[in-house]
Amino acid sequence: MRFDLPDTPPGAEALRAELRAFLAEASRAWTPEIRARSWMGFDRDFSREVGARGWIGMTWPMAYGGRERSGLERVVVLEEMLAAGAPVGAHWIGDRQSGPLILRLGTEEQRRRILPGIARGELAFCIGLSEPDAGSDLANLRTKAERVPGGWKLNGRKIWTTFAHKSDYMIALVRTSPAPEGGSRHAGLSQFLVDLTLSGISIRPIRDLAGADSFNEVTFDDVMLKEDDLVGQEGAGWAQATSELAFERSGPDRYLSSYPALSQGLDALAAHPVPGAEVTVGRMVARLSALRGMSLSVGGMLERGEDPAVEAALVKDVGNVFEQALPEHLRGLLDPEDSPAELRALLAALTQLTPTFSLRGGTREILRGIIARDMGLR
Amino acid sequence: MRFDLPDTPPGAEALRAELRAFLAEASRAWTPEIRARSWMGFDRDFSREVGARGWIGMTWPMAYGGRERSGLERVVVLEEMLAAGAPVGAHWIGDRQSGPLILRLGTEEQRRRILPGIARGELAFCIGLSEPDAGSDLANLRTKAERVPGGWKLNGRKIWTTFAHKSDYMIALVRTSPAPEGGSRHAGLSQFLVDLTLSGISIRPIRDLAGADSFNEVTFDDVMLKEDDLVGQEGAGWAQATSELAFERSGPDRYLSSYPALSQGLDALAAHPVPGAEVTVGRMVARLSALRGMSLSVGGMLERGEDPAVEAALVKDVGNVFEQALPEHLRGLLDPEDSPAELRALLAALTQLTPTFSLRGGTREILRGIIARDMGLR
Amino acid sequence: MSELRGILVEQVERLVADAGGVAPLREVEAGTFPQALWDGLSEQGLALALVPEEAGGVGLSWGDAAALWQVLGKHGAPVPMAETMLGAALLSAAGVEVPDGVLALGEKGAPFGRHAAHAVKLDGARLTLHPVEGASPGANIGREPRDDLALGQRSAAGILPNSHGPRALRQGLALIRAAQIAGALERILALAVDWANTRKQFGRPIGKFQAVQQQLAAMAGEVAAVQVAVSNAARAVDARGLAEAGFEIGCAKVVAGEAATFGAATAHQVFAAIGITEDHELHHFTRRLWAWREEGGTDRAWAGEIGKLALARGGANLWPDLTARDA
Amino acid sequence: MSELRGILVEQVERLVADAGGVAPLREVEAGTFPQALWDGLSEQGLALALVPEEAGGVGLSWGDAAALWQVLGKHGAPVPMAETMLGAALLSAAGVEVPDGVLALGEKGAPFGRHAAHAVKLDGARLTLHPVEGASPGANIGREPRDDLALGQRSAAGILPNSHGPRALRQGLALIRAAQIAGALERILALAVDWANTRKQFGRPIGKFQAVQQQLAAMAGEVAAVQVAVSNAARAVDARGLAEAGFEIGCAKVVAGEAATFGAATAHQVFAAIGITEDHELHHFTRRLWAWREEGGTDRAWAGEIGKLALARGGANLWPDLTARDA
Repeated sequence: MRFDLPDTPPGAEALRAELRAFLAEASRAWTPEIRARSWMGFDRDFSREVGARGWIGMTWPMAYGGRERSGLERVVVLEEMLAAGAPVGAHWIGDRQSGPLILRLGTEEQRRRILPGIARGELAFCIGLSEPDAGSDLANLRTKAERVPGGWKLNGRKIWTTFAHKSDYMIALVRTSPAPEGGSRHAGLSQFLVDLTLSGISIRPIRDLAGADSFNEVTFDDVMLKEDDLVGQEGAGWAQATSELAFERSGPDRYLSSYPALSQGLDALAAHPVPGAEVTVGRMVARLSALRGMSLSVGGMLERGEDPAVEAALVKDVGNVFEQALPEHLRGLLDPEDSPAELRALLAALTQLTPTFSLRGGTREILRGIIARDMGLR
Repeated sequence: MRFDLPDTPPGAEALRAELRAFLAEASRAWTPEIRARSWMGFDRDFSREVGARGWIGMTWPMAYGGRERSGLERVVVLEEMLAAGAPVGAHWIGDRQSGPLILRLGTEEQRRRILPGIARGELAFCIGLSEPDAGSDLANLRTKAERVPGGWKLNGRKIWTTFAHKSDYMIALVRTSPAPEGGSRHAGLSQFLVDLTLSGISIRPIRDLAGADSFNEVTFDDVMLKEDDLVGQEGAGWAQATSELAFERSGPDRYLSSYPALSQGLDALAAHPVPGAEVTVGRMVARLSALRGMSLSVGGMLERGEDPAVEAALVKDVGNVFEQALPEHLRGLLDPEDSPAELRALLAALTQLTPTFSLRGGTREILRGIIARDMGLR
Repeated sequence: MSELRGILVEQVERLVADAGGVAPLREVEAGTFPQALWDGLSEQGLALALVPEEAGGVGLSWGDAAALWQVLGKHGAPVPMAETMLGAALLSAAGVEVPDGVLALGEKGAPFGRHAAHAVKLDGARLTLHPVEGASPGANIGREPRDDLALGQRSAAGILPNSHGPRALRQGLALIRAAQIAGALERILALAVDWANTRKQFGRPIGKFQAVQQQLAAMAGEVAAVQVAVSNAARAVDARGLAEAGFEIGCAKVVAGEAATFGAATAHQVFAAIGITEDHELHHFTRRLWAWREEGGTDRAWAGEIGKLALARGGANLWPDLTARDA
Repeated sequence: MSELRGILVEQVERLVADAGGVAPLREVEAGTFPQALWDGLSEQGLALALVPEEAGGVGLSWGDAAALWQVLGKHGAPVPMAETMLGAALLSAAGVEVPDGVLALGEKGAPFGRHAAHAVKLDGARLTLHPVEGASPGANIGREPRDDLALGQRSAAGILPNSHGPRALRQGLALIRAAQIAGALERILALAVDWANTRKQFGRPIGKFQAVQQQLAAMAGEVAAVQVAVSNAARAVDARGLAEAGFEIGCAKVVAGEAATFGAATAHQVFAAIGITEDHELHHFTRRLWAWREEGGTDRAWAGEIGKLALARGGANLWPDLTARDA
């Protein structure tokens, strides 16, 4: 386990200024509920605007619609978006996971077909991982793709797929051959690029407790995939999917989800001073600073091509605890009648969202198991 | 799981008044370190004084030196002792565990030999449970007693035995026959009353990190026990030992260990007001009140002859969390330079003691496992 | 628990359970008042349960009432019966005749105010009854109606006896919410245990995993603490009247608020994705827990009151004060 | 980590480790100064490590120094080398010649004051050097010497440049303690993992139990957070000087204090009984953690400062202020 703070990339300051000007304008229309959902909010118009400014897929080669900027510059964009509570969900997955996967392991055709659209903020992605009997235990996946003449036939069911009903593509992890007896349960899985408009796909939105419909159940009934829809290597899906986890788990989306409440909480506390509040506020700010350092450190390691899998798990674990505790800390300082309506609405929305923070992207228990194993506990 | 608050026993008020007068006098000599150790403090003179007032073994029959008072009156005594931080360690185990065991399962001879001495505060007991390879896993005990003509021959080693070096007797749980193949690992254990002056016993005090020598390692080398030193039934030692656990785990010693710091903390905060401290103080007081209610409820159930094993585990678990958090809450309110010297000393002593709270009498993990099993998780 | 209380609890539990699980909870969210449930409970005389027999009520103790409120909480019963019980108890104590039907407590954010014909207001010791003339609908995070009311001229008034005190409404509501929290926590603990024994991952029920066991056991401790704190508070009201039970009620609301936070988080962690869905019953209880911890005074507010008192009394009085309140 | 820093850390680690594990820790508790260890570290020029090369020192960065302090903390090194490094850095910055030997920081509760010939005091920007004429011995909970000193007339004086600020001593000490905490936490985490893999109960290493794994993993997160916060603080000092690094140092001390509390509790829970014994090495680190979290400003005190600033600046400035401090 090692964290080294990277240097700030040149041009970061100008980039931040640009982003802040953009976000100051865009944020006027955002309700507290939108800010609370942030990267769980889906707004294609907003994503297109972000794409038009070159802030999606910005590290990718120009040839694929990228801007060839550094990973640390990308982090600047992510940070600013989340600190503002921007509804980035329509491009978040494509930028964070699916785009990089295709860039790294996709065919040239796939790259040219997909990446520019993501970068323009026009193609939205979802990730098909969980199934009814495979949540934390992903090796238990049963959705399968069978080889047929000209391609693959896909059957099965994915669940909890965020934004499937609004997305253009899914990257699905499915079984292409049975796990070998006595071998790794993770063998025989492959990743596919699934066009969600194909026939045989039905998508049932699942409303969540906060009344939003970000979850879905996606059923595949003899869906015909082309040969070229396989991403990377057949049977190597597990390794491919997990190799991206450091990106998925270390970003500012793992510690900033509740940030807008902190910012507004400070103003509420200025308007309604609470004796002693400064100690709690200081603890939150100190954690925020440390988490940002951890996340940036992993960003630096990723930029250098290292594989900080465990460091990323640590960012997510400590970050999720922080994100979940933040609204509660504010509740512990300010009674509802002393809070402005907007903060109250933000906290109400966050309260219903926070349970997901330590579930999405790997539960707390799974993450800590990974960390423990890395420390040599087994 | 059920908690019913018992009614206050008649005479409780007068009893409290008596105790408070006694403790006000006695407590003058107590340093902060003594108060912090409380029932981990051994003071034979003090115990004799408590015994002389009829406050040890007070529920037992007169014939054995008891006072035939109710279990809830006994709780009044325990509470007052601990709230004052009294050094009750020399009679605590005899009153709480060993005396009741002998009363319930001992022979008439054992009762007459032992109980009056405990009640006078003259006989101190320790409990020989843990061994080097049997901590949480008590079924792994290896110390054994073999039948020999006229009694038993004891060999083996006990460790972490609190106050063995200062006690008169140990109640030792040892193996008298091997665990049956495929049967319960807890079968074949028996309890013995071991006179610690017998030859073949060597006691090595183990200093703890706070510099006190309450722990011991006790080695038995061909120690000859008499037939009559067996307590209860041969082979039933495990059931006998665990049947007392509700008494051991539900008493005020499971939530009041840090109480003296709360009391002194209030005065320190009066002398050095900290804005907003009242909220933290109120949370502690509310917890204290709820825990007292839980503990009293179990006391009432025990008095009625019920077996609140799980309720007792819950008292200990919630109580230990409270006892451990209390000094930290105070630290979170008062910096050392704002605290009077006595509170500083008390907190320093408690800080080094608190780790034991969730270890002694069953670790947190073991307790929660018991609770989980009772809820039907398996 | 007394035998009478046991029977009552059982009767009410049957009524509420027969109302159809979470179905009425969904209905009330859609704007329909579960009239049948309300009528069923009313027929048991519940609305007048805390009114003394000599005043035409049932004459239950607050201990009995708290046990009933716990049952209502356990089922998330979407009717303002607990509030109406409190309103009726206060009206009767102030010598005001209790009208039929739902009573709204207060004027702003009144629970189920839109369904009430009358509202009760307390100003000092002066209790007034008003016709409800209009309701601007609102909801708490539990999606329960919390309405701002337009009240007419008082239709009746009376003076609360000293035993109730000027904060009788707030304290009564705090006790109600604490009791409901106790019930809802009991429910989600049972749901989570059941789920843990059912849901399999890695080839075995997740309840076999020590991490799940440890969390649910810790939650059980919190549930127990709330139950005891609520019993203690209700007993204090029975022994000394509402006015003198502020400490115990406050303690109950503090512990209930803390436990609600911890319990809701733990249950969601155990249920994982399915627990987040609208279709699952869990959120009917966790959302109410989040709402109820705020109503009748937050745990923060009550802790502040209790703490202030303790600080003013000083360290030497803390323990004697606590034990002197024993019933 | 730069290559130079790596080499330095390795050298110092070897020196400290060669000093014999916990043996010197016990010696210093018995009143013996571990002269050999001190001399060994001094011979590396460590005392002057933060003094610029042009002033006759080694000219290390604060980042390098913090890495060394972490190593000292990892071994609980019972010598006031970190304090002496800080004292020398300040003296040199104020243009005062640095005397040989241990430097005491301040007058009350001075670390290892009894072993110092000179003490450094700061009043505003005015730094003074004094001979130590007497020491009334004391100790912190880590059993490290913390002595009240009788100081003679100042033997030298100078003015600290603005880049250091009037709180240079407190801030420097806070950074030292935070770095030592990072090191000590790293150590007890490693010890606990090792023990968990060794100690068997119920027929298998306790490290196989999920409850143990989850706790140690959570602790690893805290250890990581402290390490990053310390690096960030040291980097801020290098970039902007002590005076302008108060925020980062405060953040480091806050996170270090919280992590020390959590980490010590977790390690003791994993070690159970054996960890409580005087003979075991664990307490040499946990006691120091408990002591160090109080020294150089508690986490409470620093959080209050940081919080006050954040509140004064307002919500809209929080994020921009944070990012504007990037080095």
